[in-house]
Amino acid sequence: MTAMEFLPVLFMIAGVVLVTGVTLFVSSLLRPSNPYPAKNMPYECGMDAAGEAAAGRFRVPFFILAILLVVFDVEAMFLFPWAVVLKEIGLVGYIEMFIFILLLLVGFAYAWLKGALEWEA
Amino acid sequence: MTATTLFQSALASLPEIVVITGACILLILGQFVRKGQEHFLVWASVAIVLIAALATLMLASEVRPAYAGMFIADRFAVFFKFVFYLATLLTFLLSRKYADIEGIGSSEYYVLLLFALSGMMIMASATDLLSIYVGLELMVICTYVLTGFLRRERRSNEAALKYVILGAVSTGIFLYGVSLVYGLTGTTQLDGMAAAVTGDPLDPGLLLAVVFIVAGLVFKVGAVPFHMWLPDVYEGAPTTITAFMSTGPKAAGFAVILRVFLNPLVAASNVWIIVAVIAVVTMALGSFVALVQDNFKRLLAYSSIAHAGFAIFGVAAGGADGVASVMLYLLIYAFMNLGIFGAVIMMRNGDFSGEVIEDYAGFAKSHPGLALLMLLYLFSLAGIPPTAGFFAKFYVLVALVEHGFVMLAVIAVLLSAVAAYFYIRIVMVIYMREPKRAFAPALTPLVRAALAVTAAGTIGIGLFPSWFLKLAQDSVFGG
Amino acid sequence: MELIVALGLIVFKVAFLIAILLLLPLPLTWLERKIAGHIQQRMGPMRVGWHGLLQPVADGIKLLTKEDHIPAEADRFLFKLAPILALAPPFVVFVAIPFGESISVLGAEITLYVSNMNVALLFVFAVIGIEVYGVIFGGWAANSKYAVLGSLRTCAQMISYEIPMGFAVIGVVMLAQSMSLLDIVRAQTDVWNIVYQPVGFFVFFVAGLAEAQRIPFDLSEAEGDLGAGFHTEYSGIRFAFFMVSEYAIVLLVSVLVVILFFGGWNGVLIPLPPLLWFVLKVAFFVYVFIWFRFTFPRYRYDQLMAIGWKVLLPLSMANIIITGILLGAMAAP
Amino acid sequence: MVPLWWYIVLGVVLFVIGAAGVLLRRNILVVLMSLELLLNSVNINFIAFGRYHADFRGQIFAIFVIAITAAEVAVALGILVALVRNKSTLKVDDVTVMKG
Amino acid sequence: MGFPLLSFIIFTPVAGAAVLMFLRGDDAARWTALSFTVLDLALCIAMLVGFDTTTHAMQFTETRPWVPALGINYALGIDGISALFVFLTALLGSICVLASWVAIDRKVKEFMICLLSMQALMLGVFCALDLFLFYVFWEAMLIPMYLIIGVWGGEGRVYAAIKFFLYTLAGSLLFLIGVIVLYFYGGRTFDILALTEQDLPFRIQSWLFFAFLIAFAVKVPMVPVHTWLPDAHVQAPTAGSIILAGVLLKMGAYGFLRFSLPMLPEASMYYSTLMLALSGLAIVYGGLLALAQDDLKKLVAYSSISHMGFVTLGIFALNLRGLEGGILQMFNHGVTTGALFLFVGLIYERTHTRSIADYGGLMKVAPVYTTFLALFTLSSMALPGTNSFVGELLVLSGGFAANLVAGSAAVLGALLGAAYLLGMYGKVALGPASVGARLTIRDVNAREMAAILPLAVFVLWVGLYPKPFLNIIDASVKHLLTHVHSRGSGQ
Repeated sequence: MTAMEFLPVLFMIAGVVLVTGVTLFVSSLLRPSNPYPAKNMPYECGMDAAGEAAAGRFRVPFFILAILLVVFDVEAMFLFPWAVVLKEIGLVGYIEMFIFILLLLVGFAYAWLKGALEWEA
Repeated sequence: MTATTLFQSALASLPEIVVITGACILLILGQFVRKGQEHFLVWASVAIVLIAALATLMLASEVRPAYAGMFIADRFAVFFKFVFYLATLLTFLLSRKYADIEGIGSSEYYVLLLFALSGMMIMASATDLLSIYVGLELMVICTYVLTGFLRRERRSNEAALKYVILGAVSTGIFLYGVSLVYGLTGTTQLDGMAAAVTGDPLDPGLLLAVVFIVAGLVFKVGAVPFHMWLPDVYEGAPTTITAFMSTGPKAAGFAVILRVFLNPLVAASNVWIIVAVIAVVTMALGSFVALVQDNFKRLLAYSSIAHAGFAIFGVAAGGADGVASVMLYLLIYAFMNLGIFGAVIMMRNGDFSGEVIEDYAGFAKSHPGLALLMLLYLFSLAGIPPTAGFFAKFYVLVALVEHGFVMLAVIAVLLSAVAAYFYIRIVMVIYMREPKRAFAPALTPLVRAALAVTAAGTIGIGLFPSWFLKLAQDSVFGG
Repeated sequence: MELIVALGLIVFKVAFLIAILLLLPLPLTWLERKIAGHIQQRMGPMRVGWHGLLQPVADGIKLLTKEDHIPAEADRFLFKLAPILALAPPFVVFVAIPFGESISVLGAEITLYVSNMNVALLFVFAVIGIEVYGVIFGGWAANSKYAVLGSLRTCAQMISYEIPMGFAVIGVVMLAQSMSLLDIVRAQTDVWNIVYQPVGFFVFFVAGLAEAQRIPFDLSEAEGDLGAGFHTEYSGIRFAFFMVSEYAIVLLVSVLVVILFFGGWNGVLIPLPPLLWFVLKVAFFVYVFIWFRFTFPRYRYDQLMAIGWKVLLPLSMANIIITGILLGAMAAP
Repeated sequence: MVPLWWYIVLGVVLFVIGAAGVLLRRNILVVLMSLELLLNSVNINFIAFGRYHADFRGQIFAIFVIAITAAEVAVALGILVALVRNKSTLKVDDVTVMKG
Repeated sequence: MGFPLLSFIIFTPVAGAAVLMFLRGDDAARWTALSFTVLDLALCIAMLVGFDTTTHAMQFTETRPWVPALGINYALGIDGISALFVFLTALLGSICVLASWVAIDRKVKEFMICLLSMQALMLGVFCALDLFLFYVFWEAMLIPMYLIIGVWGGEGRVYAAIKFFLYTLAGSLLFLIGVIVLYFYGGRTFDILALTEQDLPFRIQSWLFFAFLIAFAVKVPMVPVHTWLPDAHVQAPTAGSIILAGVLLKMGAYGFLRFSLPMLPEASMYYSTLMLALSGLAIVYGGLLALAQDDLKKLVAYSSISHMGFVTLGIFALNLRGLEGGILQMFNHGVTTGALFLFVGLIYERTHTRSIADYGGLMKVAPVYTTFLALFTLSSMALPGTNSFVGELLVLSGGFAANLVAGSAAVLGALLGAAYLLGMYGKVALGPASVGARLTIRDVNAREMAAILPLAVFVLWVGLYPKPFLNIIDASVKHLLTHVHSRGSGQ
């Protein structure tokens, strides 16, 4: 029964939220709170932080990585159901999935050759 | 599915396999191509397309259903595939020099075009909404990237972004329609859908679903009310890609529309009224807005909207002749539009963009031959005999009148008279102005070849349309 | 009535799980420091309690009573949300994890798992993916350059290693013909998957190390160069949440390794109770985690990414292909 | 058992929210997210209908939609990166240079 | 099917254009064009010699399948009506080349190509026996004509060219729809003769009649849609004006004769009064406008409107005299107005002004010129002894027989014509010589004479001995008339 399989997930989420909530509440009773500007400054070697932290230009590899992830992760999605029914669909299933993986490899090889995977320290 | 049927299916889809395999190989090999050897890429791409064309031709003799009803290799598909081959090949020929000038002549450019070609081919052959969707996306995703290929050009970025977002929305609309059809009929196969709805064709839910699907597809061909992306994208994209998009993917969109419209489900749902309205509005908008354009590419974008509208008239006409007329229209449009784009592409040289109509002032004086070619394409686009453009329009009108849509035909011709104005305005600039500059068109042998092919097609089909007409008619009945 | 019993059982199991997961970090931190100490030829914590046994408790109290500091420029909502987002996924994942078949308590058979999903493996990956949000929100919300950079790096690392990790388990799924973890363990009654899937195990384990951000892949929190990574600005109890989450992930990876590759609760040679087998195996891998931490040097960030993309990913794909071919070859005759 | 029309209503609601988001929001990232929402409403439909018809095609279609959408979004992000590097803005209105 | 004479006639200029493409040098271009047009003229004369005046049937027919799937043939053939115009076209073709010998001084080669292709297309229009083929020729003329006006015209040429293009295009596109409708109602054929034999329902006939009317009326031009003509005429180079006036305008009337009357007899008869009214309006209106002109070319242009009104009047009188007169008048107008434009062009080459006020006393400096001008002016006024007299007389008598009011309008128009033409001639040729004229004007030279003389010959020949011309058209016209009357009123 699907409901009985996924109901615990809800319970667990509720449990975690409850526990964290209680902990935070207890903590808030116990902990001191005396902020002052210097303390509230972001950690930046004691200098005043200049501008929005996220406003800086991030290196493109981060974006490329995100894009690669989106593509690869989603393609992996096709592999799971295939792996489950592997024996039932027989040879044709093998061939088709190998073609799929091959295409994936082509894309991967391209990304590699193109230097998308090079990461300068 | 057994191995035998898989083999049969693979055979039926051999052209697609050839193109995709070739594109993959080229993708990898392209990384090893050194600077100054880019011509290898062109020739390799051309070879791939030619092999695929050969395969298509060899398999054209019979109808081959494949992949459990998702795919079919019939004459309808063959016809469209040849339109795609034509558009792609000519784009390759036109691209070489232009890509060098713009600095986009990397292997990805050609590979993406090949992948887009394969997507279009899948669209032409698809008989299941799923395969239609996959082909469609394969095609548009490639064109998204190609649109933004001028990475340092803001217009190009902008065009690509608009294209992606609006394209994704239209895909979403299309998919929503598909999901409704699936929910109502329990199948996504075109044949299965038809069989499932024989009982009550006017189910409002189905009508809604069909409207959604039509809306999604209409976007791809750039018809009103989903045309807003088109001018910006056409203007921003590299000109070669604009040329390609206005012919290949547009034809592919029509292939799917026709395939869906050949389906009794759509035929039963009286959706042709919507289609007729779309056709009228599309053509009107394309024609009238084009009147005030100064940018050549933008003008051609609106002209392309207008032409899409005219082709949709053929869809609205329906019937074998209606379908054949759309097919012929697209074939001819591929010739003449690639021709005129070829001329625009050729103008891009040095710091001269050739994108503004006024730039062409007095072109006839220094380059009478090229000006004559442009004249030919422009009059063909305007639909003046004896060019092919006339016959294309004529046949659509015949189909319209045959099915009793005389009023639509009248509207169509009146609007095409409006459209004629902006074409002859360009002719006017080319022929009747004094030149302001020295022209140095980038006229490489490849561009020459492309122009020769398009010119031969434009005038040849105009004078001897019989064979092509027969081809289109036969392709309909085969499908 | 039955329903109420079933629900009650679920609530009980969930509560039990939460309790274990919350409490386990206490001994684990102690263990870690002790092991560290002994590896480095020193004693580790010795002051609080016998051999410092109560040290984690003291730490806990300290964290609980510490000031909760929120930077002035922070996005307060996300800042508060992030620790919970980081904490919840590993906890939720455990819902899908079986610890054994069942035990009888007072004559009633009680299954040693909360839920037997048929897509448990997918569920695990899906939920663990949410962890990334905790990291990125935490780093971004603090509006501190160290934190942002740290969170970006962590993110990049986590998603890079998620791919080979996912690919690595496909071999296991192919063998078991199921994504249910229970079925996967049952399929290993005779032979553990490690025999067929050594490469898969290697990839999975290394990726697991990175997922848990443990040395040698703990670049993002490398105190030396990035403050403390994405949780630079966190203090007090919210910081504790991140820590607990990290230990939960260590535990999770160990458990998954055991279930996927080491036969789960299936014993070998010595007939111990299945649950004990399971706990022992998990303990071993937890120990390995700790052991690695004080044995290996840290990789450079570019090396870290290179390993993920250029070594593990091809390896895992090759693993799928080879497994497929072997399975096909076995099935063919 | 959850009745079918709940799913459909959910799908419609998501679709409308997504469409509204695409049309009204000015931040391109938000627009992309709205797109995802829109496409996921389609997925919900497919899966619900697939279950209703006891047919696997719905799920297949949903998987394809997810995968292809991922590719699409990847492309969109790539273009966005290129755009932002040319001009650092994420506002739709700032993007437009072409008019007419 | 014997020797494909008509194809040769049509494609001789095309061959000339093709040869020209590979030539260099302006003089070479001129001589080549001239020789090809003269060759073409010779072929036409041969055709006339072999023409059988006793039958109304199509002669010199050729039929080849072109687009079999749609029943389109490449079908040529001429009867009495078209024979006359084929000849006229070929004649004016040669004269146009002569007329533009020095007037066109840039892009000579291109101009000649345009001229030759124009001629081929016009010939094609008159020879086509297939509606589709007819339409192709008809519409394709727009391209060279557009260029002739737009590239080699006067200052306002671009505006004029575009106006000409759009008017004609819009009209002919509706005609196209009509053609397609006819195709389906007529049993899926584009064969003109077969379509003539169809009995269409009256409702369809009316619709088609108006569709055709728009196209033909623009070409003729009839009054509400005539405004493109003065612009086009004024801006076009001389040769362009000659073609426009001499041949292009005839095509509208030819369309009435070839399509409206035989294919839609019922509608033609029903709406003949309307057509007569429009014709009368054109005659008077055109005359009045011409009276008010100061520009020589404009004057001739407006007189064309008036004269073409006579033609349509004759046609829609729907009796033998009217029809024969109308057709003959088409020929006459081609000759006379062509000649008048030629004369305006000749004088414009010398003085670069077309304003009547700038001229005076030309008689003294250019006697030959003024003498011939007098001949053509009188011809245009339809003085007895000139060609137009015969035509106009026939039209008038036919017109009066059909409708008294229309006939009276025609008489009024003739009077107006006398007024403006005489006024023009008086101001230009007689009186004291203007200063500029006296100094610069030289008389006609031999080349110009070669262009003028044939026209003069025809003016007098038709005027004094019209029988051969009437013979050519007689059989066909009679047949047409019986056809219209039997079909149109038989129901």
